Amino acid sequence: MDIRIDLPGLHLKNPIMPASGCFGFGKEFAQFYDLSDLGAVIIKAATGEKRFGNPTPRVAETSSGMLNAIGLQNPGVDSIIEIEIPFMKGYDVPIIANVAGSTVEEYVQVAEKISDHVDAIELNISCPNVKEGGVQFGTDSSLAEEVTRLVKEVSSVQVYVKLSPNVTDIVAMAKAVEAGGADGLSMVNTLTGMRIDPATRKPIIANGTGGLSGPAIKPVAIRMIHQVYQAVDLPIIGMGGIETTDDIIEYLLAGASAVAVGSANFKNPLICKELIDELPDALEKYGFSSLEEAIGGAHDEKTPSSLFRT
Amino acid sequence: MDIRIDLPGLHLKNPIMPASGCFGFGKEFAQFYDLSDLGAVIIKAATGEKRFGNPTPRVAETSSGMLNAIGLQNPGVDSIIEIEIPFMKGYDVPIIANVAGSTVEEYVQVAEKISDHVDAIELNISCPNVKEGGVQFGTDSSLAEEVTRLVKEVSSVQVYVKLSPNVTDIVAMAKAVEAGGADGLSMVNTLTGMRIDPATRKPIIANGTGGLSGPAIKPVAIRMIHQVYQAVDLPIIGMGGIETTDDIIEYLLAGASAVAVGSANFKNPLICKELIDELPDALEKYGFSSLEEAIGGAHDEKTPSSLFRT
Amino acid sequence: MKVIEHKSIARDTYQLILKGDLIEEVDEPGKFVHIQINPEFFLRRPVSIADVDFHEQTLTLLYKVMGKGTDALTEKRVGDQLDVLGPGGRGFPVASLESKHALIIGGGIGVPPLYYLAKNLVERGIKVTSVLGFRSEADVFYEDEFRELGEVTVVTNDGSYGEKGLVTDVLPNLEPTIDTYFSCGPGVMLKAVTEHLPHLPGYISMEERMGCGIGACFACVVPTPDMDEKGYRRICCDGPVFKAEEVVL
Amino acid sequence: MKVIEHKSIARDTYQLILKGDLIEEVDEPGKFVHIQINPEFFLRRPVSIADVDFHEQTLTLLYKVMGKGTDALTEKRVGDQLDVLGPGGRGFPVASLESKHALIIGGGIGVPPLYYLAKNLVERGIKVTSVLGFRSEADVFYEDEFRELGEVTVVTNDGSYGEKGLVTDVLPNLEPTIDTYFSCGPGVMLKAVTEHLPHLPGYISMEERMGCGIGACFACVVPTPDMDEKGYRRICCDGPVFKAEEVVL
Ligand SMILES: Cc1cc2nc3c(=O)[nH]c(=O)nc-3n(C[C@H](O)[C@H](O)[C@H](O)COP(=O)(O)OP(=O)(O)OC[C@H]3O[C@@H](n4cnc5c(N)ncnc54)[C@H](O)[C@@H]3O)c2cc1C
Ligand SMILES: Cc1cc2nc3c(=O)[nH]c(=O)nc-3n(C[C@H](O)[C@H](O)[C@H](O)COP(=O)(O)OP(=O)(O)OC[C@H]3O[C@@H](n4cnc5c(N)ncnc54)[C@H](O)[C@@H]3O)c2cc1C
Ligand SMILES: Cc1cc2nc3c(=O)[nH]c(=O)nc-3n(C[C@H](O)[C@H](O)[C@H](O)COP(=O)(O)O)c2cc1C
Ligand SMILES: Cc1cc2nc3c(=O)[nH]c(=O)nc-3n(C[C@H](O)[C@H](O)[C@H](O)COP(=O)(O)O)c2cc1C
Ligand code: FES
Ligand code: FES
Repeated sequence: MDIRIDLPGLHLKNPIMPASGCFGFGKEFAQFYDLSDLGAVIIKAATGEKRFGNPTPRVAETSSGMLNAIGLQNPGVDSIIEIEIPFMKGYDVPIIANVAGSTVEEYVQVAEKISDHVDAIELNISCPNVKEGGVQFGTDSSLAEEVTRLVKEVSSVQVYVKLSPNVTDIVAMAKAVEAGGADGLSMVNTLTGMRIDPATRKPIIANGTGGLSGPAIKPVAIRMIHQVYQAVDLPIIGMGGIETTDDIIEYLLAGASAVAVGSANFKNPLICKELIDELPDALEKYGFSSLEEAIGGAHDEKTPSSLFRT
Repeated sequence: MDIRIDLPGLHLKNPIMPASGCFGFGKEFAQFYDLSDLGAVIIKAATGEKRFGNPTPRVAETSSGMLNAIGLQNPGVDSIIEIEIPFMKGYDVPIIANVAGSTVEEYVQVAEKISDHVDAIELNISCPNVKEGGVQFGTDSSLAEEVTRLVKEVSSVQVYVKLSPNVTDIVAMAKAVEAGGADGLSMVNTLTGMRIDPATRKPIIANGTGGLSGPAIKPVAIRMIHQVYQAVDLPIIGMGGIETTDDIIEYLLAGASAVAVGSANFKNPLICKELIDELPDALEKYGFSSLEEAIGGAHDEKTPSSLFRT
Repeated sequence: MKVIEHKSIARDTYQLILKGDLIEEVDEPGKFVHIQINPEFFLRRPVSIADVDFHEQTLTLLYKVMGKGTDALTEKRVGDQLDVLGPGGRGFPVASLESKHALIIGGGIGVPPLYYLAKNLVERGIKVTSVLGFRSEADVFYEDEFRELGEVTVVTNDGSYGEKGLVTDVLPNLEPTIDTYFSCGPGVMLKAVTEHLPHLPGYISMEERMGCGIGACFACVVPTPDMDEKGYRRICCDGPVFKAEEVVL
Repeated sequence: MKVIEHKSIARDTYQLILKGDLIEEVDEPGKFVHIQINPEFFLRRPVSIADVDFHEQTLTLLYKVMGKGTDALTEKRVGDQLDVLGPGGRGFPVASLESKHALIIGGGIGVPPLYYLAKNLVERGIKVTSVLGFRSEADVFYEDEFRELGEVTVVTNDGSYGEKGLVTDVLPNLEPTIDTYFSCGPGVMLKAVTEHLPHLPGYISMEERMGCGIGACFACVVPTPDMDEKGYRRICCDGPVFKAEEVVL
C-alpha cells in the first residue's frame, strides 16, 4: 500500500516521524537505520541562544510513561543551522525545525533564521519545562494567535503549531492559531506532571514538574485530536504514546494525517523504522484501502460500537 | 503509628477511603471486608432524579488506566437516602455523599436533601461524562464559585469540592471554590480521554469520550495537588491512580491530608483494607514519625533531589 | 489459581484448567471468573466457567484469543499461578427448573458456559439437544463433549462443517418436545434466537465490558423493558444469565 | 541476551551473566548496557559491564536492588531472554594510558565497572591497588576477585568489616608510586575523592537518570567547568567515564 502523504509544504514518504526532543538532531539514530526512510524528522527545539537547560535529574519514570524537564537545552539557532542541519541534509528526508523561545521576539528571530534551512517549522508554544515563555503561549489563546501570526510573517516555510494539552479548551486554542495563520497543528506536547520520591520527600525531577509523555497520555491526545479535527480545517500531526501500528491507526482515525513518535525511541531506537515497515500491512489487516481512508475515519460513522463475539 | 486524621467535619480512623463511583454504595465490598475499617466511604454520585446513564460500552482499558463513561447512573437522591445510606449506617464509618447535577438548582436540591443523612458532601463539579452540567461547572471558575456558595448555604455538613484536572489553571479553580466557601478539596476527577478501536473505526466507549483514571494520571494529580497546596488553605483529599502505600505517601507529601482509591478497587477488591493495614509500616520505613509529618512534606525543603548510590 | 493444563483446542481457542478452592463456590452453571492476566493489564478479563471437577478441585475455561489480554493468557504455563476472582454473577437456575427437554444454542465462544450447563441438566434427568454455531470448521470445539450429553447439530457460517448458515436456520427443524432454551453467543445471535423462539421460556447469557465485575461500578448494565422499576440489570452480578424477556437486547 | 547465571553475592546484590553477540563490541572497560527489564517499565535501566568473557561470549553484571526495576530484574531465571541495548558510552581509556601503578576507588554498587577495568590494567602490566567501600559487612562483594589483581583495602561505614570509615579515610596511607586513579561510586564520594587527590590524573565514572541512553534526549547531562565551550557532557555517550577535571561534580 502507498503510504505517502502530502501535508502543507511537506511531501512525506510515509506518515511517521520522530517527535521533537526525542531524536536530538538525528546523529545518534543514524547509527541504527537510514534516516532517509523516515517520513520526516522533527529536530530538537531551537532557541535564540545556547541553553544549558534544567538541573538534573531531568527524567523520571511513571506508569506507562515518563516525565522530562530537559528545559530546552540546545546549542542555539545559529549553531543548529551551521552544524546540525547540514548533517541532516545528507539524508533525503524533510526537516521540521522545532522553534521555541521565552519572548515573542525570540520566537520570531529563531523562526526567521531557521526557516530558510528547513522544510517546515513546528512552533513550540507548549513546552512546560521552562520558567519563561513556552507553555504560557500555549495556554493563552490570544498570545498563541499573536505569536503564530508573527512567526508566519517571517517564516519562508509552512508553520505547524504544537499545542499544549494542559488547557481547558483545546478547540479554542486550535481556532486561535488557525486564526493566526497556522498551516497545520502538531498535537500534543506533554501534560505537566510531578513525581515525589517517598525516600527523599522531594520531587524526583530537579525542576519540580516535568512533561508527561508515553502511552499514559494517549487517550487524552486522541480525545483532543478528535475534538479539534471536527472544529478546524488544518492537518494534524498526532503524537503521544505511540508504540505500535494500532496506536498509529488510532491517531489517524481520530483525525491525524501523520504522526510523531517520541519517548518510544528511548525504549527501542529502531521503533520508527519498524513502524514504517509494518504500517502498510497493519492498514490492510483492518481493511483500509489507503492511508487517506484512515485519516479522520472515526468521524465517518456516528453509531456507537457494540460488542460482538464470534 | 497512629494514622487517624481529622478533616473539617470528619474524624477519620485512617486517611484512606474508596473514591466515588468505584465502590457503589458499599454493599458489594462489604462481602470482602468490614467497611468500618475504612477512613470513610465516598458513595456514588447522587442526582435529583434516577438516571440510567450512558449506553454501553462504558469502560475501556488504556495503558496503566481505564476510561469510563458511566454517566452518573444512580437511583436518585431520595432512593439513596431511603435505601442505600441506611445500609452504610450499619457500619461505623463516615459517609461522604458525592453530589452531582445538570443545573445549579439540581446541585442545591440534592445537597440540601442528602446533607442531613451524611457526614460530608463531595461536590462533584467535574464529571466529564454527562452532556449537561458536570464538567462545565468544574472548568469555569465563576460557575464553580457560585455552585459552591449555593450548596454551602443549604448544606448542614462540610462541603469538599471535587476539582476537574481538565483545566488550564487548577489554582484558579481552587481559589474560586475557596472563595465560594468550600471546606476542603477533592483532587482530582478523571482526565477526559478517548480510545478508538482500529477494527470498528469508532470510539470504544459508546459516549465517545470517557474519564481517564488509574496510575496513568497520577503524575498530573500529584502536580496539581502540589500547586494547590501552596496556593490555598484548604485540606485536600487526593486521588488518581493510587495502588500502593508509596503512592499514598506521594500524595501526602504533595499536600493531601487523606486519599481516595478509585479504579484500583476493580483490580483488587481488598485494596483499601490492605493499604490501611500497610500504611503505618510504610510511613515508618521512610522515617516518618507521624502521618502529619508526611502531609505537605515535599514543600518543606526546597533543594532539588539528587542521586546517591550506596 | 494454579494452571493444571493448557492447550489449544481449535483455531485461536484454548482450554485452560485451573485448580484452587474458589471452585467450592461454583453452585450453578453459567458463572464466570474474573482474571488478572498480568500486571500489564489494568482491567481483569471475565471468562465463563465451562466445567468444574469438584473431586480434582479444578475448573475448566475455554477461551478465544480476541485481543491483547487473551493473547497474553496463552503464555501461561502449567504450574503458573493466575490471579482469579470469582466465581461471579448468577448462572442458570438449574435447581428450580421445570424442564424435560432443553435446547442449547451456543455461538462461537459463547459455547463454554453451556457445556457445564448441559452436564448439569443431564445429571438432573433433563434431555438436552444442542445447536452449536461456529464461523468455520477450524473454529469448532467441544462437539464430542456435547454429543455425549445428547443430540448435537453443528452449524458453520461458511458450511465448511456441519450445516451451513446461522444457528437460527436450524431451529425450525427441532423436536417439538423442547420446552426451554438456553443460549449464549454474540448479541446479534441472542437477539435472533429470542425472536425465533418467543413461545418458549428461555435463558440467555450476556456479555459486556466490565470494570469491577462485582456490581459496584455500573459499567456492565443492560436496559430492561419499560415496565421494570429499576430500569437496568448489571451483567456481572444480576447476570450474566437472564430470562430472555428480562432485558432489552 | 540470554541469562546464563544469576545469583545473589551480597545483601540485595546480584551477579547476572548474559550471553550474546553484543559483547563483541565491548572494546574497553567502563561501558554499560541499557536493560529493558520487562514491559511494565517504561525506561531502560543502565548497568555497568563488570566483566567480559570473549571466549564464552558472556558478560557479567553486578547490580543492587535499589527500586522496582532492579527488584523485578531479580526474577529473571537462567534461560530467560533479556532485552539489552549496548554497549553504551565511553569507558576508561586503557589503551592510551601512561600509568605504572593505578589506584582504584570503588564505592558500593560503583565497584562493578572497576573490576573489568582492574583486569584490563593488570593485563597491560599496570600494578593495581584497590580501595573498596561498602556500607556494612553484608554488602561487601568481589573482594577476592580484586585481591587476585593486587592489594585491596576494604572499608565499611560502620566498621563491621575491614577498616571503618569512608574510602577517603584510607587514601593518605597509600603508596606514593600510585600515578593515576579511577573511581566510581556515589556523587558525594566522587567529589570527596577528586578533592583528596588533586595532584593525580584521575578518571571517574558517573551516573544520572537516563532517557534514551544513546545521546539524543539530554536527560543525563553534567555541567563542565566554565572554560569549556560546549558547557556540558552527556553521561550516556560522552561518559560515563570522564577525566576528573572534565566535569563539575
Ligand atoms: C460474563 C462473560 C463471560 C465470558 N466468557 C468467555 C469465555 O468463556 N470464553 C471467551 O473466550 N470469552 C469470554 N468472554 C469474553 C472475554 O471476556 C473477552 O473476549 C476478553 O475480555 C477479551 O479480552 P482481550 O484483552 O483479549 O481483548 P481486548 O479487546 O484487547 O480487551 C480490551 C478490554 O475490553 C474488554 N472486552 C473485550 N471484548 C470483550 C467481551 N466480548 N466481553 C467483555 N469484555 C470484553 C476486555 O475485558 C478488556 O477490558 C466473556 C465475557 C463475559 C462478559
Ligand atoms: C552508567 C551507569 C552505570 C550503572 N551501573 C550500575 C551497576 O553496575 N550496578 C548497579 O547496581 N547499578 C548501576 N547503576 C545504577 C542503576 O542504573 C540504578 O540503580 C537503577 O536504574 C535503579 O533502577 P530501579 O528501577 O531499581 O530504581 P527506581 O528508583 O525505581 O528507578 C526509577 C528510575 O530512576 C532511574 N534511576 C534510579 N536510580 C538511578 C541511578 N543511580 N542511576 C541512574 N538511573 C537511576 C531508573 O533507571 C529508573 O528510570 C548504573 C547507573 C548508570 C547511569
Ligand atoms: C525527553 C523529551 C524531550 C522533549 N523535548 C521537546 C522539545 O524540545 N520540543 C517539543 O516541542 N517537544 C518536546 N518533547 C515532547 C515530544 O515531542 C512529544 O510531544 C511528547 O513527548 C509526546 O509524545 P510521546 O508520548 O511519543 O513521547 C520532548 C519529549 C521528551 C520525552
Ligand atoms: C467507573 C468510575 C466511576 C466514577 N464515578 C464517579 C462519580 O460518580 N463521581 C465522581 O466524583 N467521581 C467518579 N469517578 C472518579 C473517581 O472517583 C476518581 O476521582 C478517579 O477515578 C481517579 O481515581 P483512580 O485513578 O484511583 O480511579 C469515577 C471513576 C470510575 C473509574
Ligand atoms: S462490571 Fe462493575 S457493575 Fe458490573
Ligand atoms: S540519556 Fe539521553 S542523552 Fe543521555
